[in-house]
Amino acid sequence: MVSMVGKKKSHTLTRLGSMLLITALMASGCGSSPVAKTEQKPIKVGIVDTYTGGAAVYAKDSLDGFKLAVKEIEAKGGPKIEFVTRDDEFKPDKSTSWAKELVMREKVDFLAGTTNSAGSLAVSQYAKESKVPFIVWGGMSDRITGEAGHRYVFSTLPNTAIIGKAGAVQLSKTSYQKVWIAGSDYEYGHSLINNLWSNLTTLKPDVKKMGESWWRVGETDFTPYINAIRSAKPDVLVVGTGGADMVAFMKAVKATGLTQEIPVWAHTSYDPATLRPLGDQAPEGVMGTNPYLFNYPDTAENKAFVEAFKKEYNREPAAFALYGYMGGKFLGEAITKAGSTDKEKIIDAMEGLTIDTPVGKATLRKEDHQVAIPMSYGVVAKVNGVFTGKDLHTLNSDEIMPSVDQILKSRSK
Amino acid sequence: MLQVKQLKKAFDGFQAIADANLSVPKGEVVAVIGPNGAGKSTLFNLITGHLQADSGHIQFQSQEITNLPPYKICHKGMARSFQLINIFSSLTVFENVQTSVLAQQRLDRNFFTPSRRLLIDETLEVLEIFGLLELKDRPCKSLSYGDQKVLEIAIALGSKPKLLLLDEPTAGMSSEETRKIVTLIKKLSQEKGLTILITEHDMELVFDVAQKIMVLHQGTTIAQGLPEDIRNDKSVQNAYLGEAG
Amino acid sequence: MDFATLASQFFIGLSRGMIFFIVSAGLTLIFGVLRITNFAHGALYMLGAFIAYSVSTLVGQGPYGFWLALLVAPVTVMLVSLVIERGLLRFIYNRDHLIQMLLTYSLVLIAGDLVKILWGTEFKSMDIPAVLRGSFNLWGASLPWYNAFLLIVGPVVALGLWLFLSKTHLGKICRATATDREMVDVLGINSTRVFAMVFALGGWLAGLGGALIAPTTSISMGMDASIVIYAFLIVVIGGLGNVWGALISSIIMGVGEALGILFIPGIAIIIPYIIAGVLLIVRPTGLLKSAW
Amino acid sequence: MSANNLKSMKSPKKLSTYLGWAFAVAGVLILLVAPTILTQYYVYLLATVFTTALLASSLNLVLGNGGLLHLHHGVFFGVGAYTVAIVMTKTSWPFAVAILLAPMVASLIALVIGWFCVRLRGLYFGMLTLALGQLVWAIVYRWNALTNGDNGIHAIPVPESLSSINSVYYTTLLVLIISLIILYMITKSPFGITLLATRDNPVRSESIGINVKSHRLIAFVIAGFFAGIAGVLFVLVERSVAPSLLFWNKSAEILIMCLMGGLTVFMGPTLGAGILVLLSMIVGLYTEYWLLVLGLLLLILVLFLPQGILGYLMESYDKRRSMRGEN
Repeated sequence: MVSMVGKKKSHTLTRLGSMLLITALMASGCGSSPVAKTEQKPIKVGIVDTYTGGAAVYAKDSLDGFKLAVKEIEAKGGPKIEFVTRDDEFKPDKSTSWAKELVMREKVDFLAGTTNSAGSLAVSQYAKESKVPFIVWGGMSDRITGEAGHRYVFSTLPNTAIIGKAGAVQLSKTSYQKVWIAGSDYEYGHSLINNLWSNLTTLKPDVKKMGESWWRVGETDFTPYINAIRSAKPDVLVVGTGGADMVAFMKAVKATGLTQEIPVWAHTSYDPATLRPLGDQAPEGVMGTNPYLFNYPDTAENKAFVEAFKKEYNREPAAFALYGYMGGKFLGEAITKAGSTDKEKIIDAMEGLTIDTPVGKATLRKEDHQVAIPMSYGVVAKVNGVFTGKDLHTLNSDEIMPSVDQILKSRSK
Repeated sequence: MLQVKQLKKAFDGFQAIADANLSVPKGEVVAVIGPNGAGKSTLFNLITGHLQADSGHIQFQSQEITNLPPYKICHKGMARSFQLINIFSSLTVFENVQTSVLAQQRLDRNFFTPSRRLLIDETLEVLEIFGLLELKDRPCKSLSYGDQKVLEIAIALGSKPKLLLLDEPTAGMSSEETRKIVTLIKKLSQEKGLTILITEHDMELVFDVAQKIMVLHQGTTIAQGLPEDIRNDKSVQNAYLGEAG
Repeated sequence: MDFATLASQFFIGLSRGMIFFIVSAGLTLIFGVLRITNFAHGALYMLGAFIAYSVSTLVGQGPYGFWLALLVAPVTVMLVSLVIERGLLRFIYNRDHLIQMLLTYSLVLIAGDLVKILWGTEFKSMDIPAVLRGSFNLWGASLPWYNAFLLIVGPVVALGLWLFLSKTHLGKICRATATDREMVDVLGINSTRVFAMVFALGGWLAGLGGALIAPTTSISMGMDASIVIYAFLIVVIGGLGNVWGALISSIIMGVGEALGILFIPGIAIIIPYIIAGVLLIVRPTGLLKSAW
Repeated sequence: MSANNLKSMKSPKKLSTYLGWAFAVAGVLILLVAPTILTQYYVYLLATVFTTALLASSLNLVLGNGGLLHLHHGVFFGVGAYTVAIVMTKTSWPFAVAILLAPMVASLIALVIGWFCVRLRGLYFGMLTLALGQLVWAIVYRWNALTNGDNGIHAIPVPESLSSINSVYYTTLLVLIISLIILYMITKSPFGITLLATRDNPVRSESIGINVKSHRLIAFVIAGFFAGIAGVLFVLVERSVAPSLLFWNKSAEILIMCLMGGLTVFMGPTLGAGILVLLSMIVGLYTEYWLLVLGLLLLILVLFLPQGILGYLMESYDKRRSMRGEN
């Protein structure tokens, strides 16, 4: 029990008063830093992202990708882009609080970030109010550019609607009918699976949902889930799980030998970020989709990007590095195209902008500000003693993007 | 005023109270005596509701109060002091007593009247009886042991009880302080007309103030009666001698 | 629902409970003897997993990596715990719960960022040793060898704890301290030494839990937060400070969750809270007699 | 002694009481004109400070005054915020209903959780608040249809008159001041004194006729009510909610604020909230290791200044006063 000495007399009032006074003085002291510079100012980007905790790996990748883009743009004599970063600790209230600091105090021209979808949505709302454009390269929720989209938000990564549709396209080419769906019990998992399922039922009306399992984020032991699913004997298991849970899930798939009985589909199953930690414990045959691999597509542009990234950071770029990189590239191109540092003009230039990226042409769709890039699909396999993706095919962006009509319909709701 | 009948209480198989019987007539000072470990404190805790009895009955002013929670028993007009000092350590002397008066007047759920304006006279009155007026604004922790013991009883009196239970009121006190307590007990009994139930080690004090004595031995009432009867009771002598031997 | 599935699910739940037990036994032991709510217990568990990773990587994830890690990681965590106890905790033993709790919480905050500084942001993973890979057939269902291994380790740890608590001098003091603090002071036992040893033992158990979980999952920052809530629930349900209560409630939690996953897989996420809520409403002070 | 003599024993109003009012009025006046001097961001930041200060002060009613180890106060804050969010986005009810409903729903949840918890003592109380609070979090996190799950609810509409930063500032300031006055009155009321008594000595409190459990429950519900109001203010300031508001590390943050300012001083939690909010912002400008800094700070606080900043100042003030022979 908390026990403490508490003797309060009339002096408390004195203290109460003086406290208010001190608070007020402190506050007014804080505000006295004038911010006024009138040179030819570069564009300033305020990045709010999760640099603490389990999701920090993505923020680091996207930041490095963005930095590389900024460097390349400047080297080519393009516009100068400055940036500052803030850590939101995966807390959405911190995301908005930093976004406000960046806009009001730091006076940034653009916002960018954050891995937390709720944070992205919260910042997006503030971006709309303050008319400061926000480039999302971390949040994967389809609401960001979907029903909650507006003029001031852009997304340079494929969202759950796109991933879900890509998965549905891949699965529609198989003969599986009885489907068990499972995933992390949070927005990303649900949104990905819902999108996949609604697209799959359209593409292949004879599929049947047998059941669903949802696990908490940070689950360490997947065997009870897998055992339960196995006993239901579905034709295929479709999984929407992300981050650290993906690695743990794949380990459990291997340990239980699940793929020998039931085929498994999971987004990013053959991504190096998933396979590298697994070492030689990767389950072969797990199907999946992937927006980016450092060795696929095998094009000169991608090789150049990987080369440059490796030179700078001494590691291969992962998908989020590409998202950050594209964010920087889109911004640079748009400033050049607009020929101005006026935010509204840059937004106009960004709408419908197409640039060359390591994965080919990428377009920020005019109507919803969502990037359209191709995606690959394939299975996990051992090639030359190393686990990687096999039987890779490319799905063009127009195959996997939700239609503009759909987006506009969801926005009008 | 208070009737205890065939009360029983065991702790983990140990029969602390085996068969306690007691009757306290209105207006009298009654003492419960007995060797160490006889169950005096347990009996008090059962009467005031701090412990739940296994069986038996406790009646107060002809009402059944067995196993009622302590606060309900208090509101029926019974208050107690504790053997060990049991006061509100962060409050002042005044507030200690005032809290008790507030609860008695059922004002403890009053949210918006500053308590410094409430029941001042009633509280000061109690403090005056106990000679604590001069100390009223002191934090109670700064009081001497003897004064804290006095405050202990003052808090109980703040509840305006009809029956006051005093658990070893002079434990650990000097002879001078003890005399002060004796005077106090007599004053409360004679001037205020309080009924008092007391446990005490100091036999001199017991025979000085008590009009009736109950003897508890191994959780059982072995005698109950006038002081002189008790003094001559064989079984009582055995109980005390047995302890000594 | 066939029998094989039910049985294998039961055993999987049991093995899940074993990890819970190993982690929460340390927590409840510290509760009982030191009277401290150790929020940092999860951080020690995370540290165990990261050290296990480093050790096994150092020897090249080879066949001995896991076993070496299983030996080294808990001991290292134990030493860290000892430093924490001697350096910090012993100064706050007579403070109130809130202060003690917030001290251990400050360690949680510090540990989170330290792990990031020491190990970086990427997910780590270590291999299951070759002999424990794959799974075996259990009445038609399959059970991974690693889960079976946990089913052996758990009882071994429980047996070890039982021997320690009932047969050794220190263990008896632990039990005495847990039930009656004053008695130990009366007996004149050097309680600060006992405290240090118990905290170290608790740390060892947390480290062991971390090292055991490491091969089955991805080792990442934030793995402390998910276990610490479980461990707290288990310790409270079992009765604060009661190691055997922790064993029972670990099993209830593990098996209950596994069966919940089998029968109501859609809302698995709230099963532990339902179990905890029901048990705490039925028995608010825990299943077994708590230390105080 | 006559009644008149007794009356003369009452303490007269001291000069410092009036001085205190003077200070308070001056402080409020400065805060009233602050938005005209400060840049927009600091106006926003102060509004956040006010919100957090109310939250911390409400916790301190049970923590400091009630002595209850309430480990999950953030739940009531979150429930209050979510109530406004849900009413404003899922129903067509007016804003007034939302702000009235929020503290009521928060105190209702407090009543339910408290009803189970007040039966327990000490750490058990704390552990049960934690467990039941996490249950509420899990429900909010999982109930997608109502709460949008972990995505949270954003762009919550509020009346036009409350949309500018300055009006949010004045609203939060006003609500904070009124709430603090009410809370202060409660701590000085018989209820408050009795609450201190139950903290100091629950057994004795029972025996002088106080129903300790229900007294604590009432304090718990009041604290929940004001946390709910803080939740309303949060929505005004941020206009978005997410389940992280109800996660236990948020509650730990509030506990740290109370401890930092001082649990025994009425304005302690307010000071703690101010310091922590401003500090996290300042430190965050320079490093991504704010949690490490916070951890070290907490460590120092716990080891060397457990009575909190204001608690320490008061202690040394009292010491100096008694050395000067006053009192």
